[in-house]
Amino acid sequence: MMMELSADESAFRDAVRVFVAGNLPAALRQKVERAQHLGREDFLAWHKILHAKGWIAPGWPVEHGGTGWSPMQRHIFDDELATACAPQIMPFGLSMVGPVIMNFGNDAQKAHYLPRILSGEDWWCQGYSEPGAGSDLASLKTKAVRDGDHYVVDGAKTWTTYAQFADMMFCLVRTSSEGKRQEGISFLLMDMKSDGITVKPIRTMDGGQEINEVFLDNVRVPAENLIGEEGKGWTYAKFLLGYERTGMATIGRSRRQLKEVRKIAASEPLGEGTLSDDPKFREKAAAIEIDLLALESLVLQVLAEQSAGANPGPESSFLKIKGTEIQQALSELLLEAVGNYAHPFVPEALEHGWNEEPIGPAYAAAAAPHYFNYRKTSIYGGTNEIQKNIVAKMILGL
Amino acid sequence: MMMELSADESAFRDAVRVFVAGNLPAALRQKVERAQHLGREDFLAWHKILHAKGWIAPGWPVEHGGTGWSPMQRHIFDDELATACAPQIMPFGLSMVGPVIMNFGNDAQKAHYLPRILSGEDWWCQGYSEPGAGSDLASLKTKAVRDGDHYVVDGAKTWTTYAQFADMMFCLVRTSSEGKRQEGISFLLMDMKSDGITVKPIRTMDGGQEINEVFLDNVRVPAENLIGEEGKGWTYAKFLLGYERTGMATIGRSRRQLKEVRKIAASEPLGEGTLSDDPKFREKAAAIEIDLLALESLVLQVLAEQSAGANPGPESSFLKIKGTEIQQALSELLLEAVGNYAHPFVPEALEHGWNEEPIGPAYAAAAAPHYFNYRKTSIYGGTNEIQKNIVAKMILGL
Amino acid sequence: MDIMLSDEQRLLKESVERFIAGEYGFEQRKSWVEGGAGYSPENWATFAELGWLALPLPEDHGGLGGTLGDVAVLMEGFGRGLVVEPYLATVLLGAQIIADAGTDAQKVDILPRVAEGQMKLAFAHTERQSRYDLTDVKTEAKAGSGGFTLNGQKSIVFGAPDADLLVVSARTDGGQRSAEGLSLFCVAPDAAGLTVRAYGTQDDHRAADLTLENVEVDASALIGSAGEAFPTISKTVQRAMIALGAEAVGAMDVLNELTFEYLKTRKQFGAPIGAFQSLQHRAAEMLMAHKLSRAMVFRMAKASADDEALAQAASATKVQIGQAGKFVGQQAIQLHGGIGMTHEYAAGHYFKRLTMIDALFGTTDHHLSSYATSSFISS
Amino acid sequence: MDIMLSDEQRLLKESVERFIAGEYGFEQRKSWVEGGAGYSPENWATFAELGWLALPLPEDHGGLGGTLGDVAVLMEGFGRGLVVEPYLATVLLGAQIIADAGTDAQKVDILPRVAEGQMKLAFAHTERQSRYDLTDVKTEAKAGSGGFTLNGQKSIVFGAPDADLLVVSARTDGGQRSAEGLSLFCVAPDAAGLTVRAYGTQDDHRAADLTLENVEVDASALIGSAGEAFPTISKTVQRAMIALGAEAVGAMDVLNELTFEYLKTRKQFGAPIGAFQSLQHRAAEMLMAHKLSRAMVFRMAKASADDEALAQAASATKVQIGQAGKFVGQQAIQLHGGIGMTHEYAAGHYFKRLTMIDALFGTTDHHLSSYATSSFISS
Repeated sequence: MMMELSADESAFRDAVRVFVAGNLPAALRQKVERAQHLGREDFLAWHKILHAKGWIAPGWPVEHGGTGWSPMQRHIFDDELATACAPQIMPFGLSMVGPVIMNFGNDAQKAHYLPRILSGEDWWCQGYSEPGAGSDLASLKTKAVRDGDHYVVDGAKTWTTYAQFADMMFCLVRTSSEGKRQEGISFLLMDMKSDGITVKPIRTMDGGQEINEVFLDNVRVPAENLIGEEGKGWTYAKFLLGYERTGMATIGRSRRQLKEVRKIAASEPLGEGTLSDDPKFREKAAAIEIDLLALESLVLQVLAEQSAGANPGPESSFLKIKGTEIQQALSELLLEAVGNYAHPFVPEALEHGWNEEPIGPAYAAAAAPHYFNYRKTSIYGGTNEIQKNIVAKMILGL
Repeated sequence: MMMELSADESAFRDAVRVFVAGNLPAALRQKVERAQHLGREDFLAWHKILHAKGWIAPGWPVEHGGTGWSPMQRHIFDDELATACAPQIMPFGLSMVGPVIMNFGNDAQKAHYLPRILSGEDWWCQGYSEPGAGSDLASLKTKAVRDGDHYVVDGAKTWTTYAQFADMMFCLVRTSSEGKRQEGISFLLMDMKSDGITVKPIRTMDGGQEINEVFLDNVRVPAENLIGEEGKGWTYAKFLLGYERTGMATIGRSRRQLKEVRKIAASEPLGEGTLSDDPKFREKAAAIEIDLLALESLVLQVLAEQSAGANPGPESSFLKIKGTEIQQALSELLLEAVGNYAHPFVPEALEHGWNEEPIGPAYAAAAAPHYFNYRKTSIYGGTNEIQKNIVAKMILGL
Repeated sequence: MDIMLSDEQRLLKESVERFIAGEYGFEQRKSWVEGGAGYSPENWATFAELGWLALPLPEDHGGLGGTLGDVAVLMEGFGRGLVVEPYLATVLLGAQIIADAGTDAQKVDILPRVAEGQMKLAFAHTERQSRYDLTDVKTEAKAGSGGFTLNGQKSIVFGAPDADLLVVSARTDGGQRSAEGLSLFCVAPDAAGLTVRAYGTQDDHRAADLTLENVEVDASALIGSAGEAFPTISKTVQRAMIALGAEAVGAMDVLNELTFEYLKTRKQFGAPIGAFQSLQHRAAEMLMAHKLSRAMVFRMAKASADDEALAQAASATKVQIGQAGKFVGQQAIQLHGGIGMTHEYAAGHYFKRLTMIDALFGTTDHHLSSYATSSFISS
Repeated sequence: MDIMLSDEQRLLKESVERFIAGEYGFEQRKSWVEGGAGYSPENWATFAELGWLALPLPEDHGGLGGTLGDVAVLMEGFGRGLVVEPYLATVLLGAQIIADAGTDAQKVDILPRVAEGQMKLAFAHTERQSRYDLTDVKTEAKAGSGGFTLNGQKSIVFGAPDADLLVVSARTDGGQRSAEGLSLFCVAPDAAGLTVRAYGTQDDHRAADLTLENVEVDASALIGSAGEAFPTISKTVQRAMIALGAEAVGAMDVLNELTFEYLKTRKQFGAPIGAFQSLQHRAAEMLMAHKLSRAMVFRMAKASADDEALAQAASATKVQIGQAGKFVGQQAIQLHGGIGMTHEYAAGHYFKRLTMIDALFGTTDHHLSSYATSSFISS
């Protein structure tokens, strides 16, 4: 089942579809389809295509380079891109630091950084988590001490996604240890080429290398890189968390993966037929599809509320929880679908340019690593347990 | 799958089976099969048959009237009785207050009460929970004040199963409000015919009436009815909770219900065949059967450990949790199995002696009430949440 | 403010919620349930007055021409009060069938009277062997001179004990589970040869089993064309499923409110039990189940304007509310503890209604199968 | 003291646990995995020395005649260390087949060498299309003058890259999914026409896909009688499933220990994270999953002395450990948070092994279906 579109919305969808079909390079599409690891240049290539079209920042105000689309159009856009196997648009610049700079940065910062985010010139990464802090963000220890017109930063950040690709990092640092823990935190922008920054890759259990530790050793950051006021970093970080809430549901990506796993089932032999003849497999897929329909319905509601200017309620946490539950359920179904060929682990097969004959069917190579990797989704961005704490606080007032 | 028995155990099982087949009245068996409400005389009839045979208290030491069976024999006995649709043996005298009297009562108390428990002359009920206390037993407020050779008891007890049938109640009362809450609690035996005791039935949502409130208004209880020492009641209550752990798993009853629900499925039409041709129904039943096998395996292990004198571990809580999860899953499957005839609610059909033509198949009448009623199993005897708290404390030491 | 709804729907929502809060208290409801008809005839008159009985009926025949979305708003409100009046049987089943397939004479005769609260209907379709298969009908109607003779048996006919007219399905042709050859008839509840065995249901509604032994009806009792009733039956039931979903959503909402309030006020071990994290998380999950269900039901109520998607929308809704209703219901009882088990407390009644909604028109599992078959075809 | 076990089994358990704790550390294991053979030949020699390779083999041929219960004790210990040596492939599959169906000459030739650690085997049976159906074999063996010619393909043959001898199933008769007409052959890994494509697996074991193009073997390579191999294959695999269950139980136990320790020591928001009730309950459920699985596996290892119950016992075990292993594995990662996701930390490796055990010899769902069919017949 698909969402019901008005005539205008249908026309918009068709326009997006035609553009993507005509402009997404086939090699990129295939990498995404096969769940191969994408490199910096892969992400940037697609970023630049969208930028050239003026579609890179649908969530931004028009004056800063946004598209002026309705929330429904944005949902359609996200859905079309995901369905077409377009690479994910990295959120760090566009959805995270961008809006913070827009809302709390000074004019010079806006003029310098925003165009570079749009063009893809700066790849950003996020310096929030610290070793040993986990979900307790406010316990951060990285210290920034003012020294003339610089801050000198010492500490370490971790779980930093794609730090190895990044030109810039936005960072929470402690500029004071007085008062409550949330006070004394500031929001700083750092050039990743600065002396004293070391990026150390963290290999994850699926064999991937997306995340990193970032060591900050006497890093000198110009004071002009401070966003807003010293000690107000917590406020900016919270603003950022409330932003782009509906994206967390990842409806489009999940819908594409559901389609993919059904395609796989149709080519996996089972007795006289294929796995897609198995009623149990079909019901599992149907159950996920129904969950996805319910979640999409909630997304549409939240989008409607957003345009009406309503304040975010517990829905934001529900989109994260249910969205990741669906992603994980899909990763389990995929693993199950590929059967025995879940076993071989050929890391090279997950890198682009691998030309050997695959072990078993090509679609099987990424199934288990994807399942392992996606355990992260209920951990990152505030664990699902933390999300439930937030909701409970809201409804029980305890 | 059944448990594997030695030749001696097989012979024992056969002996039990033959006895039950020859001595369980058909009318009683049918009431249990139909899940009709049993009356006082129903329970007592079967109690007296077992007592006459010397089999009423397998868990008791031989010198007090026990059978001297091995734990495995006791398991077989329980299983056979349940499978044969024998009425449940009430635990209040035999498994609860009996062992307390045996271990902490004085000689006069033992001589008086134990034979009457065995013979069924005294029907006991349990006065633990109080209105407003829930799982927090130690917060009890019922007061017993010493007045000459009596205690004067004031307060109220609730959720008291079959208080309406009871001759006697064992009761936790507060004899002192000094010190920790657990101190100052005493264990008292009361004659239910005493002045000042009022039993008020609580109707449950399934239409049943098993539980009651018991109001205690200036009830004079002879001081000789105190068990052990004043203020030690909490210790005796805890002893009691650790007793008869394997019974909580209710393997036999669940196995019988699984058989029953399969029988129903075989007579419920579905398309050209019956519900038992439906692979999904079969798999649900199989999943419960496998859970039951695992639980039975754990019971056998605990029995082996008991005979070796090992201390109870977290297994005791697991038997309660998993046992009730299985009971509830079975009640859901039964509800599903009867299909549309879950709807009619004919309370008379659940009472014995009802002679009218049933609405739909006779087995359908109790399905929904049973499902509603069995929600209690994860609440009573320490909620399943409380059980998990206990286990967590044990393994995490927090 | 409820952004999902149109202005008119918001007014309707306020109206029904005001009625439920003001007039449909738990104790009042109990007195109606235990009274003669099993519901309140006064309420029925109020429903007529407020236009609720007319809501989805065609404007040509005294109706308001409301959409399924409008009905969902009303039913959500009914769910909040556990309304026992036979709205589903009369308006959403019986009258909808007449509106969809009835002859002009039948429409003119029946629909205005339903709208005005003068006539209650019931839809007799399910049979003992049919389970959830809407095509499975053994009851036979033999055409004779000037009419039909009906023989057969009907099960769990909601609203039948107090209905003024029964809409009965019977086979004029075709095999037992054929979608072809089904017909619908208007049958008077006092027709000769008709036995009505009435009873209450688990959730305080009223229903009956019917036996038809050579029940004679005129040719004019035939609704629409002989042998072509199945599309009407399935469409009507599917729309009713979505409406029932809205009722479940209302029931879940109130049950959640009751539970959250209990968690805040009930103290144990020296603190409100809502201070325990495992119960907090359960509460969050219960709210999530409700929010997802509500968004789903109101969306599906719109989606189903398109006939082709209706079967899928109805099954998807039934699965969603079946799962969510079971979770919310079971957890509400668990978090309440003993008090939740008692007849005197409201929570158990919401739980029972949610349970029986799942059993109505096919369980979660039944509809997951249906959806799985169709979704595989479409995608 | 472990009451479930005999005195001998308790000694065996102590012995394997001492070995794992002392010699099989996480870092050592990593060096073996990354080394040439993908495991430690020294460990293999130790296994031989300690009698582990001889454990289930017949006493007449250098074995110790141990029961499946004894094997379960050993495998539980292996699960604690995530042992990567090809014990399953060599002893529980290859050698068991020879012991069960081999000719005297084969037994005399092969079994003592396996027991002494001189010979490693692999069992090539699964094919690309067969999924979990043990009867589904397309590989053909054509009888010719003095021998057989094999053609076909075999998938995911564990232990094949380092095996000294392959036990290969092939069809000498019957249709693709017939239980009749299956035969087993001894094939040298360097046989002409045999291609071995080796790779590592998700959980650090080693396997290969094989292609057989006109591979010629002598008549003496036939194991047992032509066309009658299926009972041996199914019995061997079913026993291996229970042994694998024991391995999973050992892995769950260590993963639980790791997780509980982490909950006690890791601090967040000013307290050990184990102070949070929702995590406490998760921990209790994880322990319960392990305890139930352990009791089940050791009971089934005994039950399966009876051949008729073996299929049911194996499927029930697979379902129990599949469900429990998934729950324990997923929750262990969740409760660890980010650190659990990393390659450098042990938890992820236990999670991966538990995941791949479920995928081996048929998933939970596959065996639930199998069990459902047979349990309905028997009860």
